[in-house]
Amino acid sequence: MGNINIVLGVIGFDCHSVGNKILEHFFTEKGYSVHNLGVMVSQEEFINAAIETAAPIIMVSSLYGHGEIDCAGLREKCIEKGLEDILLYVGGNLVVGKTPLEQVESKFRKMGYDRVFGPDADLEAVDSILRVDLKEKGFSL
Amino acid sequence: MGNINIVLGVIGFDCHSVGNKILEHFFTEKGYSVHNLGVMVSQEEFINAAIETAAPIIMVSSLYGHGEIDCAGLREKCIEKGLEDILLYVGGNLVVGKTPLEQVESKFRKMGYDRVFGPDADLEAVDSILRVDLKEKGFSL
Amino acid sequence: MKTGRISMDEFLSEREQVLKSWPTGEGLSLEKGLEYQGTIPVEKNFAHWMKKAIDEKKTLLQPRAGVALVDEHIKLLQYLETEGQADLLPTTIDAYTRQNRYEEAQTGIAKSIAAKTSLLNGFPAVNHGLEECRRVTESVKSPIQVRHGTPDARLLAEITLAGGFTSFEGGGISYNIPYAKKVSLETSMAHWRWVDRLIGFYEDHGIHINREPFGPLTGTLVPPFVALTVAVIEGIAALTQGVKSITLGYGQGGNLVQDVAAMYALRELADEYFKREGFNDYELSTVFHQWMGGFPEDEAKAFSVITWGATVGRFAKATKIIVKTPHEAMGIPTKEANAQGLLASRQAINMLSEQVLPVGPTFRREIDLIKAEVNCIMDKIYELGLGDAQEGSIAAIKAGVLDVPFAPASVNHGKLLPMRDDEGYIRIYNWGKIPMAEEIKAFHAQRLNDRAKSEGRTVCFQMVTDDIYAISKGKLVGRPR
Amino acid sequence: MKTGRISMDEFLSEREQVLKSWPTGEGLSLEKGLEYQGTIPVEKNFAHWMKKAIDEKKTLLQPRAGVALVDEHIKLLQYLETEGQADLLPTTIDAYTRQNRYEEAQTGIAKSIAAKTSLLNGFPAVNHGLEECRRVTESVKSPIQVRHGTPDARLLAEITLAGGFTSFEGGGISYNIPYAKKVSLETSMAHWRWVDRLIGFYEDHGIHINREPFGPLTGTLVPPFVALTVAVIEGIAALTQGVKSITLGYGQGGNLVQDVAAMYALRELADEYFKREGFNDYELSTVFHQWMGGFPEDEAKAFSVITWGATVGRFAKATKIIVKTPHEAMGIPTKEANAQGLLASRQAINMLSEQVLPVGPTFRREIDLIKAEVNCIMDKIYELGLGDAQEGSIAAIKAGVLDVPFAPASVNHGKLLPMRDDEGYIRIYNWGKIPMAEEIKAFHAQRLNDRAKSEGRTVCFQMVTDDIYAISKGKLVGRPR
Ligand code: B12
Ligand code: B12
Repeated sequence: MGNINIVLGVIGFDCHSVGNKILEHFFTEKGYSVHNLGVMVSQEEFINAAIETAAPIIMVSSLYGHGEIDCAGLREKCIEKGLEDILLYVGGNLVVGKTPLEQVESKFRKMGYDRVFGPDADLEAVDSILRVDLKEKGFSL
Repeated sequence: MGNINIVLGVIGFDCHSVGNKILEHFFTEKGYSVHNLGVMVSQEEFINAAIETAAPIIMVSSLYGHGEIDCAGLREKCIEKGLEDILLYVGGNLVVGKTPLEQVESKFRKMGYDRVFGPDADLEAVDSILRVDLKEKGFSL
Repeated sequence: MKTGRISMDEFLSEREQVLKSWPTGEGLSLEKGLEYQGTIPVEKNFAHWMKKAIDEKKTLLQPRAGVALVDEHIKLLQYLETEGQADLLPTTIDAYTRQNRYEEAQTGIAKSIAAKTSLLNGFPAVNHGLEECRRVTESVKSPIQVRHGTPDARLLAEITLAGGFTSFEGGGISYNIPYAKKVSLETSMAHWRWVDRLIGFYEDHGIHINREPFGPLTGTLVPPFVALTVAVIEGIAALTQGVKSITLGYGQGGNLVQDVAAMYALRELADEYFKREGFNDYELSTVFHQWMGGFPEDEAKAFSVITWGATVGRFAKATKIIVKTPHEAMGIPTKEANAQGLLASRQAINMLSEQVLPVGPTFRREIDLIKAEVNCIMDKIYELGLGDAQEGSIAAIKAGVLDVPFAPASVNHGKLLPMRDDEGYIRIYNWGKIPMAEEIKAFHAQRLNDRAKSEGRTVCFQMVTDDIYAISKGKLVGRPR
Repeated sequence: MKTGRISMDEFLSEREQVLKSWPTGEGLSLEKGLEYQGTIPVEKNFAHWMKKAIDEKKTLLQPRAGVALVDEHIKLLQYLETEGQADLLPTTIDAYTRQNRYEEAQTGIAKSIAAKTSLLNGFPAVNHGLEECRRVTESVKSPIQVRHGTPDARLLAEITLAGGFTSFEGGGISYNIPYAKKVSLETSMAHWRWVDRLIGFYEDHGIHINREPFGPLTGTLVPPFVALTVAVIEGIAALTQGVKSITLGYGQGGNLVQDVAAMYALRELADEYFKREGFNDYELSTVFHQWMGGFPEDEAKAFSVITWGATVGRFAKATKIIVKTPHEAMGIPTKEANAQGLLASRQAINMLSEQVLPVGPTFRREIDLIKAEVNCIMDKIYELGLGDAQEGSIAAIKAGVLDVPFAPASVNHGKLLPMRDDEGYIRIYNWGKIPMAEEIKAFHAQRLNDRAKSEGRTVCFQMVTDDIYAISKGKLVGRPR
C-alpha cells in the first residue's frame, strides 16, 4: 500500500505541530506514503503537492481557530486545478470556540470537505473510513 | 434588647448542628435572648418554646433535605395554639437537590413562612430584616 | 471485665426483637442470607475489592448516593458505575430510616411517588425490604456499601446484608455523636455490637463483609486525634465481634502535611492497638473523605475543593476516597453532578498514580504528634475502662476526655474548641476536659499564638467561626478582612 | 564580541522602517508613549504588581483572552476582572497579527463584524491601533500584558506600549521555535533585541515595563532543562537591552517533584547566570503555566487538571500562574469558562496560601539534576558563542545542542525525544545532538528502563505517543492498555 499517497499539513498560519507529527507517524505506520508539508501550509502548497504526488487525498489540519477562514475555497481551487475527484479530509479544532461537532461538520461539508473530524478523532476509525472512501474511488488496498 | 426572645432549632430528624451553633452565637451577640432547641426539634417543641418564652419569632433550620415534609403545617399549628402573629423564618438547604432560591422561597411562603433563606444567607442582612419585621409587629428595638 | 463477643444466644434473642420492629423484618432468615451472599461472585464483594486495592496499592473512588424509589435508585447507581466510573457504589440511607422512623420514611416514599421526584435524602432500605434490596444489588456490577448515620442500625443491617450489600458503614460512637441528640452511648454501642456480631456471623460462615466506622464525625474542624481515637476504638469493637475486613476513615482537614500525617498515623495506630488487643487476623484498609465541611456554592470552586481532596487522598495512600460533588453546598446532587465529582477525582488520582509524595521530617513530626495525642487519650480510656477500651470510651466521652467539636449529641461534652494555626493545621484553642500532655498543649498554644500575632488579634472565638466558613468562602484559614 | 545594547541611532533608524509596515504605525511618537505611560497609576503597572507579589510571597492569577473586536474585548476583560477575579489581565493577540499578516487580520475583523462573533483567535492590536489600545487599557483596573507568539513583534510592541500595556511576553527563541516555520533565529533574535531595547528605553525614562519570555515552548513533554536554558538566555538578552522587571516561566510537566524542582532551579540558575553576566539590578519573578499540552475534553476532568496546575504552581512558589479553562480541549473559551478556570485556580491557591510544601532531599536531587543539565548545555553555548550566550544559543540550536521537542521551526533540530519515566518525570529517550554528561544520560536511561520493565515492553517511540495523549486521556503516563 506504499503507493497510496497522502498529502498532509496544517493550514494557514497555524503552528500546532504536535498533532501533525502524530498523524504523519500514524499513517506511515499504516502503510501510506505520507507527504507531510508540516505547519503553516497555504492552499496552493497543498494543491501543488497533491498534483506532484498524484495523491487521492489531502488531509488538512486546523487547530488554532481560523479554520473557517483558512479552509474556505480549497475545494474550488482543487477543481480549478483539475483535482475534481480528490478527497478532502479536515480535522482539528476547526472553529473558534467550543462548538458541537455536528455544527462544525455541516459548515465544512458545505465548503466541500468529504470528512470532518474533531480533535478527539480516533485515528484507527479514520483509517477505516479512509479505506472505504479510497475503495469507492477505485483504489485497491 | 435582651428582652426579645428568639426560638431557634433544626426541625425534623435533622442532625446538622454546626449552623445552629453559629446562629445561636450570632443572635446572642446581637443582643437577642436565644432559646436554642438544638437539632431534631419537632413542630410541637418549637411551638411550646415560643409560648413559654412569649417569643415573637421562631427560626427554623432545615439542612438535610426533608424540609418540605418537616416544615409543612407549622403555621397552621401555630394559629391553632393562638400564635397567629408569630414570625416564622426558615433557612438552610430546604429542599432535596440544587434548586433556585426563588422556587424554594415561593414554596415556603405558601406554607406560611414570612422569610425564607438559603444556605448562603448573610446573617448581618438577616438581622436587619428581622429588625424591620419586629418593628412592624410593634416591637421597639 | 472486658467487652467480649456477644454469645449466639444473646444475639439470636435480641434478633427476634429487632425483626419485629417493622413488617419487612418478619420472616428474615440468617441461613437464607448466608446462602444468598454465597451466590454473589467475588468481583461484587466489597471486602475483596478493598483487599485487592491494598495489595495493588491502588486508590478506589466511591460516591455517596441514594434516592427514595427503587427504580430511580437503580438508575442512579448504574449511571455512577458507567458514566461516573465509580469503583465502589454506595447506597445512602434517608434520614428518617436513620432514626428508625419507618412511618415517616413511608410517607416520604408516598410523597416521592406523587411528586415524581425523590423527596427523601436517601434510600429507605428497610421500608423497601429484602427483595427490593436484592433487585438493587443485582442491577450493577460493582459491590455496594450501605452508608447512613444510624444509631440503631440492626434491622437495616439484617435486611441489607441478606439483600446482597457487602459493606456496612457506621459505629457506636461515630453514628451517634454526630448524628443523634439523645441516644445514650451504652445503647448505640450495644446496638453496634450486635451489628458487628451479625457481620462476624457472616465471616464465621466464610462470607467476607467489609465494615467501615465513620471517620469524619461532624466534618467540621475535627482534629486528627479525635477522629483517630474513635476509629481505633470502633475498630477494636468490630474486630471483637469477628469482623475481618475493616476500613478506618478520616475526613480531610485541609492542610496537606496534617492530612497525610493523619492517614499515616491512622495505619500505624490501628495496627499497634489491634495487636495490643490481641488481633492479628484482619485486613486493614483506609478511607479518606474529601472535605466534609461547608463547601463553596460556586461549582468551579467546588471542583477545586474536590480535586484537592483527591490529590491529598492519593498522596496519603488511602485505599479509597469518598468523593464530593459540585452541588455539595446546595443540595443532594443530580446523577450528572455526582459523576462529575467522580471524573474530576479520577483524573486527579490517575495523574498521581505513579507519583509518591516524599514524606520527610516535617511529616514525621506531625505523625508523631498525632500519635502522641491519641496515646494520651487512649491511656486515659484504658484507665477509665479498667483495661477495656470500649467501656472506657463511654466513660471518656461522658467525662469529656474524648470530645467531638460541634456535635449535636447531648452526651458529648462539647467544650473542645479547634481552630487553625497560621499554616492551616487544625490545633486546639480550648481543650475542655481532654487530659492532654502539657508539652503538647504548649505546642498547640504556641502555634495559635503565631497565628494571632500574624493576624494582629488575640486568639478568640471569632477565629473558630471564621475557620468554619473559610473553605466555603474560598480560603483555608479564616483571616479577618 | 559580546552582543551588547543596541545604540540609540540603530534603534531609531530601525524604528522608522518598523512604523511603516502598517498604517497604524504612522505618526507614533516615543515621547508621547512615555508621556502616556507616565499618567498610568502604579496600581495599573504590571511590573509593580509582580514586585509586590514577590515581596509579599503571593501568587497572582492571570488568564489568556482575546477577541477580534474592541468592545467585545473590553467586555471580556472586564468580566475576567470582576467575575473571574483575575489579578492580572492579558490581551492575547490573534495568529494573523503574530505572523505580521495584517491584511488577513483585517479580513478577520470584517468577517467578525459580519458574523457578529469573533472569528479571530485573538485581539488584532496592530490593526486596531494606538487609540483603541488605550481604550482597552483604560477600561479596566488591572494591568494588562500583551501575550502572543510573534517572531517580529516590533510594531506590536511600539503600539501596545504606547497604548498603555505594561507587560510584554515573548522572546527571540521562545516566539520563534514553537510558533514559526521558516523564520531564521538571527532575524527573530534581532527583532526581539529591538523590542527589549524599546522596553529598556521606557525603563531609561523611569517607566517600568515587565518582560516575560515564553517558558512552555511547545507545551508538550518539554524537559525542564530545555525550558530553563531558553529562559536564562532570553533573560540575559532582555537585561542586556535594559529591561529590569523580568518574569521567567515554565510550563507544568505533570510530576510534582520535577515541577517544583524546575521552578526552584529556574530561580537559582537565573540569578547565577545573570550575576555571571554582570547584572545585579533586576527584579526576577516567575510564572508557572498550568498544563500546556493536550487537555481532556470532559470539563470535570479539565477542572481537575486546572486545579492540579494551580496546586503545583503555588507549591513551587510561582509569582504568577497562567490559568487554563474547562474549554481548553475544544476551543477558545467563553468568558464564563475562562472565569471558571480562574475561580477554580483561586480556590486552590487560596487553600494553599498558608501551606508550605516541605522540599527535602528528593526535591534537592531533582533541582541539582536540572541545574547540572542546564549547565552542561550553557557551557557548550558559551563555547560556541566564544563567551557570548546569545550568539552561542543560535549556533547551539542550529547544531542541535539545544533542541525543542515537537517544534515546527525548521531551524530546530527536532531529534530530542522525551518520554516519561515510571514515576511520570519527563526524561530523555533520544538525546539527538545534545552534549549531555554521560552520567546524566545514564541516569535517564536507567529511569526509562525501569518504566519499560514495569510495562513489559522495551523503550520505544510508541511510549512518546502514548505520553503525548496521556493527560487528555486521563492519565499522566501513557501505559499500554
Ligand atoms: C457537615 C455536613 C454534615 C455533617 C453534619 C455534622 C453535624 N452534626 O453537624 C454530617 C457528615 C454528619 C452530615 C450528615 C448528613 N448530611 Co450533611 N452536610 C454537611 C455539609 C457539608 C456542611 C454543613 C455545615 O455544617 N455547614 C456550615 C454551616 C455554618 O452552614 P449551614 O449548616 O448551611 O448553616 C448556615 C445557613 O444554612 C444558614 N441557616 C441555616 N438555617 C437557617 C435558618 C434561618 C432562619 C436563617 C436566617 C439562616 C439559616 O445560616 C447558617 C449559619 O451560617 C453540608 C453541605 C454544605 N453546606 O457544604 C451537607 C448537607 C447539608 N448534608 C446533606 C445530607 C443529605 C446529609 C445526610 C442526610 C447524609 C446524606 N444523604 O448525604 C446526613 C444527615 C442525617 C441527619 N439525620 O440529619 C445535604 C442536604 C441535601 C439537600 N438539602 O438537598 C447537604 C446539603 C449535602 C449535599 N449536597 O448532599 N452532614
Ligand atoms: C500545545 C498547544 C499549543 C502550543 C503549540 C506548540 C506547537 N508548535 O505545536 C502553543 C503553546 C505554542 C500554542 C499556541 C497557540 N494556540 Co494552542 N493549543 C495547544 C493545545 C493545548 C494542545 C495541542 C496539541 O498538541 N494536542 C495534542 C495533539 C496530539 O492533538 P491535536 O493537535 O488536537 O491533533 C489531533 C487531532 O486534532 C486530530 N487531527 C488534527 N488534524 C486532523 C486532520 C485530520 C484529517 C484528522 C482525521 C484528524 C486531525 O488528530 C491529531 C492527532 O491525534 C490545544 C488545546 C488542547 N487540545 O488541549 C491548544 C489550542 C489548539 N490552541 C489554541 C490557540 C488559539 C492557540 C494560539 C492562537 C494562542 C491562543 N490564542 O491561545 C496559538 C497559535 C498560534 C499559531 N500561529 O498557530 C486553541 C484553538 C482555539 C479554537 N480552535 O477555538 C486551542 C484549542 C486552545 C484553546 N481552547 O483556546 N498552542
